[in-house]
Amino acid sequence: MDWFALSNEEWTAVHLTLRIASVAMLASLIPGIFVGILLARGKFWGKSILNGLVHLPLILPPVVTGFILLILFGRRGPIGAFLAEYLGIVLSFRWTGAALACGVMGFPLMVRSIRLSVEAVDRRLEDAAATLGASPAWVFLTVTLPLILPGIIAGMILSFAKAMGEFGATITFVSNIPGETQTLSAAIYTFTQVPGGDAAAFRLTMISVVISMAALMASEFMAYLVGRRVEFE
Amino acid sequence: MDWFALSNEEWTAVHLTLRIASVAMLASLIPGIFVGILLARGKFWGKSILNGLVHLPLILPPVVTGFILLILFGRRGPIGAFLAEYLGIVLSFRWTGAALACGVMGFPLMVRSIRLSVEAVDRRLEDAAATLGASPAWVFLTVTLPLILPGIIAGMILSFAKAMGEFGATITFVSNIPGETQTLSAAIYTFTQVPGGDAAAFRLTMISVVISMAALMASEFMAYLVGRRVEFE
Amino acid sequence: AAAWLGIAGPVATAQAQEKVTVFAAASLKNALDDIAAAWTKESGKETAISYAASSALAKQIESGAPADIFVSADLDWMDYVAKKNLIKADTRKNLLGNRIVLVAGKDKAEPVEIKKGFDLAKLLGDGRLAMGAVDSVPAGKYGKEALESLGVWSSVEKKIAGAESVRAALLLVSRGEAPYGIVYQTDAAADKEVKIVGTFPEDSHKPIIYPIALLAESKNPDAASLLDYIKSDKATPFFEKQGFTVLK
Amino acid sequence: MRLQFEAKQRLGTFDLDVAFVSESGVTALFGRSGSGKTSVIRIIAGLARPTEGRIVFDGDVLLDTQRGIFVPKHKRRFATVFQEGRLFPHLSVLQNLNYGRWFTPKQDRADNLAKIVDLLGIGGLLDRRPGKLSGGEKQRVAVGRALLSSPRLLLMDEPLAALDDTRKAEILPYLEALRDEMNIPIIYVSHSVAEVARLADRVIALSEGKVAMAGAATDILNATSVSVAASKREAGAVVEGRVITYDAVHRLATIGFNSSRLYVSGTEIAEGRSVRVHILAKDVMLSTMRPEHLSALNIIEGTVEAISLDAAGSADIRIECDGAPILARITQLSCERLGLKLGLPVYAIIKTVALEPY
Amino acid sequence: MRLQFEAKQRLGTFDLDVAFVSESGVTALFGRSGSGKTSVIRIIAGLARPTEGRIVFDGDVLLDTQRGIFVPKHKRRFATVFQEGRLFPHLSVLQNLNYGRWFTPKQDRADNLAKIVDLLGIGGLLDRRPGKLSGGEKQRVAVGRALLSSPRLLLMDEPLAALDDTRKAEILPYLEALRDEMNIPIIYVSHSVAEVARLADRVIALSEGKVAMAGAATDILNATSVSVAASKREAGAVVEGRVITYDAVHRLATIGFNSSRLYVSGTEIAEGRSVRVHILAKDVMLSTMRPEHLSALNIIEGTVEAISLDAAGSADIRIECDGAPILARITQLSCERLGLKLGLPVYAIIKTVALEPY
Ligand SMILES: Nc1ncnc2c1ncn2[C@@H]1O[C@H](COP(=O)(O)OP(=O)(O)OP(=O)(O)O)[C@@H](O)[C@H]1O
Ligand SMILES: Nc1ncnc2c1ncn2[C@@H]1O[C@H](COP(=O)(O)OP(=O)(O)OP(=O)(O)O)[C@@H](O)[C@H]1O
Ligand SMILES: [Mg+2]
Ligand SMILES: [Mg+2]
Repeated sequence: MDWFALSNEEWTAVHLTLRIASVAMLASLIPGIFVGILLARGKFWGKSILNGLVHLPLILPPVVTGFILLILFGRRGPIGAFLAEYLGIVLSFRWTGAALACGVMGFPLMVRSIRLSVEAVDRRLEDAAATLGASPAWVFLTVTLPLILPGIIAGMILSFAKAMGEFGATITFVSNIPGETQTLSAAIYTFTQVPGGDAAAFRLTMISVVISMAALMASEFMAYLVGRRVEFE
Repeated sequence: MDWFALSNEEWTAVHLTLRIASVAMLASLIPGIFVGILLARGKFWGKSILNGLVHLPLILPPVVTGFILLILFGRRGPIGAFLAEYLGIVLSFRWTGAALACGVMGFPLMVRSIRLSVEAVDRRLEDAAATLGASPAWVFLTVTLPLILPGIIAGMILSFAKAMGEFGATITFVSNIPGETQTLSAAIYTFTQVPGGDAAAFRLTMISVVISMAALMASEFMAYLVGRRVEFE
Repeated sequence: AAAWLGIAGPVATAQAQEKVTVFAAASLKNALDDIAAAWTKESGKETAISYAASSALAKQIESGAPADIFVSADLDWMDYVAKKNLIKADTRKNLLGNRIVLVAGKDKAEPVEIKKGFDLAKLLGDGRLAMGAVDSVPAGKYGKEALESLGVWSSVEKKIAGAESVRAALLLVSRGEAPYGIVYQTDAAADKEVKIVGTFPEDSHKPIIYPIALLAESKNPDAASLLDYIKSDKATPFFEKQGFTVLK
Repeated sequence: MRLQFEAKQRLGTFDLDVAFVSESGVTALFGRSGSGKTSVIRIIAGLARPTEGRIVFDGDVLLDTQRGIFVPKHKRRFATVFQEGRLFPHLSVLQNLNYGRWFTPKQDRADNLAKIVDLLGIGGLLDRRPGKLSGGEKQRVAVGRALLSSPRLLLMDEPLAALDDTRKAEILPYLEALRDEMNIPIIYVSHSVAEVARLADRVIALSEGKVAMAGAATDILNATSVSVAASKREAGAVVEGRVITYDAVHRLATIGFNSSRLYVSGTEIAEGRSVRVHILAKDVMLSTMRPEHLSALNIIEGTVEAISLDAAGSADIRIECDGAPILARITQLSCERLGLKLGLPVYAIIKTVALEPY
Repeated sequence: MRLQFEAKQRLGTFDLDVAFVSESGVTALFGRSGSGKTSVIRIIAGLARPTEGRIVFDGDVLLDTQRGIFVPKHKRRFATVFQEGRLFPHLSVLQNLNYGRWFTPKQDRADNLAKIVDLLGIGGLLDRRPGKLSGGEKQRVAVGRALLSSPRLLLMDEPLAALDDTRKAEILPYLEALRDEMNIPIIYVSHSVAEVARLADRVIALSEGKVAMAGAATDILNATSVSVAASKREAGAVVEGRVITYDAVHRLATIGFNSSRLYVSGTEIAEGRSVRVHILAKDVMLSTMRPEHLSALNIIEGTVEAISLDAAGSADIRIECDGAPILARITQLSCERLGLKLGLPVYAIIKTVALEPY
């Protein structure tokens, strides 16, 4: 069936989407783990502010999030200008900016999953590790991290899935430039905006679904492997 | 400051948003728990299909989800027609439809949280309850449910927050009718679409953020109460 | 696998410098894609067209988007960027015109005479009138203005279903959710599930205009050539094929 | 009451193949760590499903893999005290204790909360959550929770392991009373021969997933080779008799078995009651002459019936005393010095206080 | 080695206020369930921070609330065997065992994995995950994990509670060797007097969060009132002596303390080694005449030094034998019959095999 034979442009969009979703997921992993643990364990002033901040992309309409990103990370935005000037990182209208937008949108989902897992960790095991000489960093790497792996995997897949579906913030932040910032979602959106675009939109939707399902199944399999290893004592 | 004094229309939108978000959250609670447990514990054919289906609203651009809802639950849609004819439930252009859209969009988030919590439950406690004579239903109510409460609360707050920010699927499914389906998000979106609407959009955004923060803090407090009770043995 | 993940080897950045970047309202996609293809064929130069809501595009331009040409779906957003001196004022042109029409599901497509005080409320019965959101979507704004000038707005105000875009409004009609809708002629013509039952008089609303302009920050030498091409007669058939009126 | 058990199961490299019948009273499951005791308990409780097996309790078929019968765990009403506590972390101690009562039909509900709370010494903990209890306190609550659920059968997996002897000594009589008065059968896993000897009517010794020995407690504990299960230190003879008199002044009970008399001190025992006395081999001395001026009250005449020497320098002498066997463990040096040989008449000397009636 | 401990802490309604000093060797923490043993262990390990306190280990100040010093748990290198196992569920048994080694400086790493695995009988389990172990197996792995981490101090909270006697008897000598050869001090919580008597150099008896008694093991176990901590069944005297000869044929060791001799059977003991023997009061018989033709080898002359009667009908007689005290528990009836009174010369008869050198 050449119904599924992708055009060059579509290939580019698929490619780009995969790249953006993966980068968004991977880049938010470390901060996600950090913030998840901070929220689960930390007791500090401003914790509820941090918590609110993390949830913001969920609460705000994506377009607003996109505008905020544009204002902050745009070429003329305070952070954007700083990054461009001192680090040479330009986010606006680049795929990296799309990844940032997707990462930000998926961040609350990632953090929640990790936080739930951290809260479920039996801290007595961490104590046991410490009495055997493991420093906090090692305890984290050898005990906490393996035990929260299911939550991390869940958070990653949520973040990835969200990145696949996200377009509101992305299109607002970095526009919809084919080959640079046009993800599958944005392409689908564009097709829904013109007469006769439905068939193409449906086709792209199917492609997006197939990719996401594959990712989902991979994640389930990973979680299964992890789960088989971490059984209750 | 009368900057924060809400106009009548805005009051209506706030009201409506609260109603829609709460109903969406509460209505998806039972199915969310059910599906969460099914995915965590069940071993059945088609599990990955169910899993994929649940994640679909995350993967698809919201507009597409809105279209699908319209096609299924619209006046002429198979489910919509059935509901209207036999149960007298009309969703299109009603706030109930908006709640459905928000519920669907938040469903994957709710299910993931609950599922993670279910997976972390020590099944030996359930066994212990059963040997004391508790039937599976009672085991669920008296042991499993209290133990997964943190996940349920997390899922509820994610679903609520998502409902606060959702408008893509909602506006596509039930349009943007002030007083009936126009949520805060939709109103904010509208303002961002007109030159000079930024101030108004910002004002509504702040209102939305304040409401969500209140909900967030309430949920944190609930989780704290629950957590204080469920400590590790 | 690392290659496509890696920061190295971005798909388009290298060529993007040379590509002419157009920011255009989403509803122009069909026509502009065709025109761009034709121009590429003729000149051998590449284009990249970003379709989104005019509002988003305008704000992106404001924040320094690397675009060369802006085509807005209404005058308001073009004025917005113009006021900020972001366009080359002399290149601005009202490119296209459009009409708004009343559509109905094809099963009850009785022609309606649209004149002052026509009884739209009665036609709707307890159904709703689907149109772009009247405050934000351009087609909605024009529709509201037309209904006001025809003196029927107050009778249907409560029955409006404001959609997120013209396409969504059209979908509501074609799915039978709403009996009637107000959409652009261009969109209505392409949907076989709906019929145009009347066209709004041109004087009932401000003219519907898609303005185009070269952006002030555009450095791409080919941009002017593309702009000229779009303005030229060569582009006309593509626009007309989609139902636009090309303004001279 | 009659529990018929038969099951085969494979766990990793471990093969379980156990069959036994247990009549009313206490059945002790005995065996070294890893011998399959917990696995058996789990199968009886319905927590594990063996590949092949059959469990019949009082005529009810609870499991029959051939006929595909499997009564689910909550319908068996076999309360279990688990090796690891398993208290509900979200419930207070009182709620944990009452948990089983919610699911007991009203008429079956025993009204003994106060008594059990008192017995287990957990009165001060009722409002606390399990997370704030000490190890032994948790175990006591777990025992209480099982006792209060009015079970048809009690499965106890090392219930007293983490408790001090004083507390144990308080709880054990209650378990005995449960066995005798309430007629609740108990399957009891323990490593302590003393506990087992005191409570058990039947002993089943497991070894590597198989039944190594099974029988009445007296028989099994008398077998010289209990070392399969117990250490040699606890080898001995169990004698059954009846209380003839009880001297309240000296708190001494006289127990008659066949025509001999045994003096047992300490606890007040009703006259006429039948008791079991566990005489550890290492507590028995032998003399070839009737000893005089000795503090030991129990001097029993008998003849040497068997002598077995071991590599560690000690000799196990089996003495036939008026129909009852008594086992004495002495050094081989003493054995030589006394010139013990089969058929020789000897006096077994047992310190009164060394005896504890079980 | 010297551990100086002093801490006050309030847990709910429970007040802990404990201070002791422990020199090298094994210090036993003794006390009923809920008396605060685990709380003390937690404070030493650095898992809990008392409101007031000071811990000094070999001159290192680990905790001083007044000066705000608190050395974090992982820097103390005090390996702990917890009451509830706490194996890492995501690691295999082997990885659990090796866990502590990863964090031990190379030069400190003991190379005794094979030996410990063998001793604990967990060779067959190395690839398994803790979820698939029996209760006793988990506990053994936990012991192994602590032993292998080359700690500066071992904290053991009822490490052998879930183990059968045979296994216990195999592990105890190893702990003794650890104490004697490796010079690793041990703080040992146990409910079993036998275990404590065997291992401990010092005993600290806790009662309701306070130190009820503290001192050398011999002194504490000789105190007639050990019933605070131990049951009366285990009261007795601990005697220290030196092995004079070992008779390999009869496997009998002769132990001299002061001018008396004790015969102890069983284990091979090197001549000249100093040993401690725990003589349980209930294993001692008295006679007013030197007995003859008796299997008991140990007949020690002495004089009655104290007589204490209890309500349960038994009498504890303290006998001065050549400088060492021996405790005998006999019935009050025997006491009357023999006419025991202070100063009367008597013979204490102790069965050889009843003695176990500790
Ligand atoms: N978090 C807590 N809150 C309130 N009370 C506590 C808490 N933790 C322990 N306790 C109480 O402190 C006392 C001492 O506890 P600890 O665990 O030290 O006892 P233990 O001597 O180890 O007893 P066991 O032999 O039963 O393990 C107990 O009575 C216990 O109920
Ligand atoms: N899931 C499992 N997979 C593989 N082997 C298992 C599993 N569960 C138990 N075993 C093994 O089965 C044997 C019996 O285990 P079980 O728990 O019945 O022993 P136990 O007699 O209760 O021992 P303990 O006194 O140590 O509690 C053990 O050797 C154990 O390692
Ligand atoms: Mg077990
Ligand atoms: Mg404890």
